[in-house]
Amino acid sequence: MSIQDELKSAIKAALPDLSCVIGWGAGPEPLRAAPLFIRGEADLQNFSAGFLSVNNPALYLPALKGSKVGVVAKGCDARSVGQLATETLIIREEVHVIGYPCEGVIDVDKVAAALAGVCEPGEVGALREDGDNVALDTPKGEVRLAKKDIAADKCGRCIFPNAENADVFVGIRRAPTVVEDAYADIAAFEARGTEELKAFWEKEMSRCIRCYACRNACPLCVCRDHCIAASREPHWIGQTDDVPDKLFFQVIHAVHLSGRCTGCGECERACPLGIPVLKLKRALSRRVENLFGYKAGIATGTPPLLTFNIEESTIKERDW
Amino acid sequence: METVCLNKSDDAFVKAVETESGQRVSRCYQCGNCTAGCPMFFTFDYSVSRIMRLIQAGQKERVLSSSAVWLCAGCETCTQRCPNEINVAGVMDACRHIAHREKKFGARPVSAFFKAFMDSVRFNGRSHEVGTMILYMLYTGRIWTDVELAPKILPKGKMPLLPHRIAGRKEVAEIINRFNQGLSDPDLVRAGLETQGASAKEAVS
Amino acid sequence: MSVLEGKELRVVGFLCNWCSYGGADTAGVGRFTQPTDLRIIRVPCSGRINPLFVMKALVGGADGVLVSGCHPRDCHYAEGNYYARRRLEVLKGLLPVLGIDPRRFEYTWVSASEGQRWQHVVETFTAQIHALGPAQPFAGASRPADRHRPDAAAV
Amino acid sequence: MKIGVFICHCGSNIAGTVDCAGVARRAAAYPDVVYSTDIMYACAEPGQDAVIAAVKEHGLTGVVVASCTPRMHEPTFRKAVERAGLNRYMFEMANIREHVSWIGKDMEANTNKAAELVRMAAAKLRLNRELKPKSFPVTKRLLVIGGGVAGIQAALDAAEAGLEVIMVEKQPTIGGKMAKLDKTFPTVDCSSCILGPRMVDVAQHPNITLYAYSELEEVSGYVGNFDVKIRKKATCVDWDKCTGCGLCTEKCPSKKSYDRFNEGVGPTTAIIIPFPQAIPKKASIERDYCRMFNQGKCGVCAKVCPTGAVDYAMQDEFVDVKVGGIVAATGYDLVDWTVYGEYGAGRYPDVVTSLQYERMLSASGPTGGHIKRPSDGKEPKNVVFVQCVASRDPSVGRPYCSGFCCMYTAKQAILTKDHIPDSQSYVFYMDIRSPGKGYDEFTRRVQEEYGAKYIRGRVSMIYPKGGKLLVRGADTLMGGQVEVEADLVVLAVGGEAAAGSPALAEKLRISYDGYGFFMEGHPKLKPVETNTAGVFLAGACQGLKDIPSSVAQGSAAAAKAIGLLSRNMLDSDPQIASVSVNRCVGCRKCIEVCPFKAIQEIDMRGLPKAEVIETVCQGCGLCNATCPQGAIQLSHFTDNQILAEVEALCRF
Amino acid sequence: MSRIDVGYFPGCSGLGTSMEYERSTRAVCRELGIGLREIPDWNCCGSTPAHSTDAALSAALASRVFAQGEKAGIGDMITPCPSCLKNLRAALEHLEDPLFSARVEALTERPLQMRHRIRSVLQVIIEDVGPAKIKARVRRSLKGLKVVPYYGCLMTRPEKLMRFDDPENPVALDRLLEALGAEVLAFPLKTDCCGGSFAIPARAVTPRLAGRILDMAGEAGADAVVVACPLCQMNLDLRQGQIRAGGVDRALPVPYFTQLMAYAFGLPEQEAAFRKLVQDIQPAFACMSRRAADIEAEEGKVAAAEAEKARKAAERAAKAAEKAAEKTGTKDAAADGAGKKSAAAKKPKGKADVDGGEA
Repeated sequence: MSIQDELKSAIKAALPDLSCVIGWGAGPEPLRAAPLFIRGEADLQNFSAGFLSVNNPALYLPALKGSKVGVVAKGCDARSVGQLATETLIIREEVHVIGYPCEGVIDVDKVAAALAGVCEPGEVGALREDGDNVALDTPKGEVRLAKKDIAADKCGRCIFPNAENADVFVGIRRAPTVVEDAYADIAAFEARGTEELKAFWEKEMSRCIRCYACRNACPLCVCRDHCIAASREPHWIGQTDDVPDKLFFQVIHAVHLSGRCTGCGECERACPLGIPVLKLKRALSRRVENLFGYKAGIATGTPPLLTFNIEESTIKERDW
Repeated sequence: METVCLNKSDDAFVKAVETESGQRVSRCYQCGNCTAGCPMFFTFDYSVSRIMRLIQAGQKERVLSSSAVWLCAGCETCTQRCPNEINVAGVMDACRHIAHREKKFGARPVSAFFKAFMDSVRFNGRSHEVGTMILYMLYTGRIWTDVELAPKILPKGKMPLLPHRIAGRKEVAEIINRFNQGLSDPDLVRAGLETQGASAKEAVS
Repeated sequence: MSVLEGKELRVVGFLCNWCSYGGADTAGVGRFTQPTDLRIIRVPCSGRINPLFVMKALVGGADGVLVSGCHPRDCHYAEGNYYARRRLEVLKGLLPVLGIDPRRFEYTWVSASEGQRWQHVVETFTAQIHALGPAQPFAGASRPADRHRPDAAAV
Repeated sequence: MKIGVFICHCGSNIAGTVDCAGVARRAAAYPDVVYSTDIMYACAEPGQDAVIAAVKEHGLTGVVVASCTPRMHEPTFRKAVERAGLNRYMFEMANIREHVSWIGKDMEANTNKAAELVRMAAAKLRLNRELKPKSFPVTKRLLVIGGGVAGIQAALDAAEAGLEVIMVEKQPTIGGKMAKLDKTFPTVDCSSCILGPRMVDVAQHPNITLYAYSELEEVSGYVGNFDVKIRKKATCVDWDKCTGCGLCTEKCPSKKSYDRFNEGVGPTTAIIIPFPQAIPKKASIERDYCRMFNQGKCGVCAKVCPTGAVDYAMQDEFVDVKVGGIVAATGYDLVDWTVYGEYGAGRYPDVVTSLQYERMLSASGPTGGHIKRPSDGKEPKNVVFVQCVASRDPSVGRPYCSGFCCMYTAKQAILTKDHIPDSQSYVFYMDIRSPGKGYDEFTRRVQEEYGAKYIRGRVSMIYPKGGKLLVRGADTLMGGQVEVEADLVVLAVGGEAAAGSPALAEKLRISYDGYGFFMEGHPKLKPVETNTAGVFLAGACQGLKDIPSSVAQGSAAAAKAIGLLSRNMLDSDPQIASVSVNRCVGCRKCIEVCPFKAIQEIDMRGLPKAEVIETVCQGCGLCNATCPQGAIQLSHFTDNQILAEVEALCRF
Repeated sequence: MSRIDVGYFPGCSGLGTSMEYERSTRAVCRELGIGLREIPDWNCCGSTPAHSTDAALSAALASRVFAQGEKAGIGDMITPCPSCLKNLRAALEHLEDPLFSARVEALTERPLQMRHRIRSVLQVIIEDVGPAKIKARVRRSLKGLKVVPYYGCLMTRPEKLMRFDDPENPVALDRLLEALGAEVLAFPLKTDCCGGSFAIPARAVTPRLAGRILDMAGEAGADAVVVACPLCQMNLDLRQGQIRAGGVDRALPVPYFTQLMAYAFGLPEQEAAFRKLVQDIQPAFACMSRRAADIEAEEGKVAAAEAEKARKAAERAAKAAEKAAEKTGTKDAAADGAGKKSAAAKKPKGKADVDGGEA
């Protein structure tokens, strides 16, 4: 039985006790799947999981608190579920997690780059997964691409491809891409120096259109409709199109996620302008991991910034 | 005893002792614990705590010409028990080192013995006990020193008459010669470091 | 003008009321001379200091930000400084990635009796900021971050 | 808003290095400032009157005073603006003295900085809101922790004033260190004769409830209404039945137990009544030494007890009480002097502590008041006293002077002569500290009339030689080394904060210094208050002190507590957090971090929301910094107010 | 036994007045599996006289020792002499200071590259080998020998530099001597200075300071004063005559701890080198043998009495169990109870068997 079929039967088995199961189905275009809310067996025929299962279904869980729901989870999705549960933003017992071993997900921007000169990604007729490769039907004929070349960046540093702590796990656990996330991307980024980075953000943020897609895609954003970006009491940022205001929103989002971000990368993926906003969050995650050994969504116990030790062995304070 | 004029405190000397020893002599509150535990007290002209007091008062001459700084055995009892955690033995060392540089030898036999020992090391690379004794007798004229011990120890074969000379004895001699030429003088070396730093800066600019 | 051109840089301090603000007072009572760059914002506890205040100051044009609270175990509110320590320590990881020199931000602990320590902290930190020089404001603001805007223009 | 700004000269304190009139001129241009002036002494009566007059004349709705630190005069000026008819929170201070004029000499820089601080204050003031305290009823009951002489004094004074008093004592009897003393200086009167009756008063006072052999388990709540949980440790004897007859202590076969009351001078039994005048005079079992607990069999005390009070299965019990105020009087302990290897580190039996010596001198002590050497029971002739052991000694982390050792050593030297007329005392000292009434005369008497030999110097080493102890010291006045052959050496060991002081301080939420002594509210003006309203200090727990000072402080703490609890209602500080229910998403992060458990979750139309318990909130603002959407705000220090300050500094 | 390999700095006196220390140290280390690699062409470490003259001079000499070690790839070294140890350690510490290290380099013209660590022979034996393993190697127990351990002033001081044992009441040597079987007497002057470094230039010092130590040892009833420092040994042993002129009336042997170890390990006199001592140790050993015989006789009596006691207790228990069984009528219980008791009574004997097997 394929993973696909196994997942379907796992969903089918669980459905009677659940108000719905969140998974993925066909999206607006062949390269994009969309979240699918499965309420009955009939919905199952639209279900598919695999290379296109980009969205993080955990996003919807806090709003569904109070009812029993199922969720089909990749490794990174399961981390979000774990973190939400740790923070009691969801009740873990209410969520039925059906996990499977994720082989990575598509980054459409990379496909676009790979198809440069061939066609726009929107013109692709169909996508067929074929082991480590995909075959794309384009107006100029079939194009075969290696999955690893068009997978999201996060997949290249994935240490938890298998949904951890799933209630049901389907398929065979696969080995992680890397054993440890060394945050090499952040180190390399940081190495560019403050002057260059300042200019980098000035340029990037000048493109921001304040659409808040980054925030809306974040499964761990707790504020939802009460974001301080849109508030006058308190009044943290102005409503201008200026770089400082726009940048400061990213700072707020990053700081709010420090010690909580599981690195699912939905913020960056959702950004219509391709601003690499995940970098800020990963810089803080690296710090939190180094200081407190805390991997959000995997570790249990109080998140590190909501607790303390009287003696902090890892914090080397400045000696004045 | 002379009246001590407290206005005439040699503050540069206080500073020199503090720098050389790395200790703050103002921490001493004259409890006398160092004197109380000092095994060599009975040989001193000034007790240890009094030396500390004299340093506090900047009485350079009296400190440097005292026998006490030469007779300190370095047993560290004072340092160990000082309630203010002053390395008192280190302060005594510093005073002796300054005295040595200023050629003040408050206890002749002691400085002569040190010289004899160092000469033996300079010749051989190691100290040679018989050689050291002979040099000491030569320097002090005390030719009967410990002569009664000779019949006890010589038959034991523990006092070889000839020294063990090491291959690198020239190297050792050079170290001592350079020292005697004053090449390790703190002021000289500090000045050297500073000009070095300055020229390095120049090279950069 | 707000800071003296060529003489001062913009250094913002966030101090808890009970220990560090008192320590700064003690330094004043003791006439411990300090550079004039620092402006102090008084808050009840270092735990009140949202790291975003620090960021607001740095993004808003401060050349340096200094946070000071009660020593660990001495917090007037028992635990506030423990949380502050974690949050501010984590915050340090964000600055270089954003293009802000991390040396522009420090936090420390000064008790109400440590006037001399406060003097030392202010001297050291101010010297550190002067060594870094003025921070260039993030470009692209509609309100020009005019560093020497006369007061008259503010009204 | 109409803001008035007042720049204080503080005589020349500020005006000497700040152009106050210039600052006032600049402040006039700040947003909402309608009136600005400089003033000679803002805090003096004419200054306050000028502020009030300006408020009325110009219709001011907010006031900024730039003067000294708010930690000094904020309350003064708040009262002044209140008298002018404004809410007291419509006021801000700019600290241009401690933070400006006193720390820099550059007039231009100072003036500029002062103007900036005023701008910041005015910017914050624009966002100030009127705040009104709420009043709440007071529980007229006082908790006294510690039954030493300071606690006893506080308890009796408070009880006499009509307050209900709960006293909690860790040991099975009250009396503290004073009960162990034979005599007291400088009168050489009998310690138990003066303390004993007061202990009895505690036991018999209708307003006092005593929990002996008990400890403070938990404290919550706030001034006027503390909730206290007391742990009554299991004594294994039912004190309701125990008559204190002492039969059990006679028959107990475990006769080698450590005698805590007698400082280990001679052994005692496992079931004990600490001493004949103990209050309460009840038996208790020290489990560590009891055969029933160690070997599982014995039961002698249970068999002999005429009232059947012994209960080996007894468990700790808890008592919950509500009190309005707390007096901490937990005293001190002697430093563990065995860190001194050079004094034998406890290996030589004839080197004893002053407190052990006190028990040897006491007629009710284990030697019946005869001074005997612990090693051979012989009467010593040469007794050496060593002062400043673990006092004024930074090397063992005790750099402070314990304050009472000079005096009790003099007393013990006198008593030694009284007990053994042909004895000779030697006292090694560093300085004799005797500033009390009649104290210095006392230290002269011991030398002039009792012939004690005082030697100015520390002792380097003590070691046994030929049945005696050789004491190697210095006489710095003579200028050399000295030795004394001693039969007995008494170490005047210094004091330290009682074991567990930091833990208790954390329960009470009061500060303590680096040595564990509790911090008073102000070293001069608030000597018995703490930074936590309703908690007061008495005796050595605040800093080592002798009996007269401890008693005085006990009375002072009682007076403060009586003053507080004489009121029927108290006002709460309105500078606390409050929740905007519209913004709150019920994520519980504020509840997680609040150090005071002052936030609770409530259900609002099916949605979880945070709610601040106003009387419990201490106003630290940790919740405010934690709430991601800023739904919980600390009044008077809101995000917007602090942001306004940041903007005032950074935008211009 | 796991091998320990370490650099070895013998110190100048090892070639002369303390050759017995040197010889026995090498023998004992060999037996304990401590491989000693002598620093090639080592020189005077710069101890007392050099150190007294100038700290930089002393450190320069020490620096050459370290440099010689470096040449042979040795960073970790040990020395028997506490005075050398203190000096080498002090040099390492002072060299951290840039000005000081520049002063030293002005003399050596040879900067150091490696990180060095230096410990005393005693420290390595007690910390890396330990009393238990030493006890296991004993062939000739020192049972009956009454000794006082004399550490000298420098073995544990200055505390921050030496970082070894208690500075006022060290016990390392006590534990070691106990492991050899000796009876270690309480000795309050363990770390008092003997004045050894001034024996030659200030003659009044030795009779007074060393005299105090020998007096106290004599009073305590010691057969020997056990030392770990060449300077102390020479002062207390060779100069005992000079001291005795000051009042001590009894000859006291002053062996190095390594000599006693060599003896206890059953090594030949050649390696224990007792004949090098000025004060003969043989009378002390004679004393020891007599006392050991007495002790063994006494121990035998006690053991017999205890065995008798245990036998009687077992009998009583068996009888009681029988009675109980009669009362309740369950013979199994009686058998069970008796069985337990007898098993308990047997236990010590079983242990003795094991010990015997090992021996």
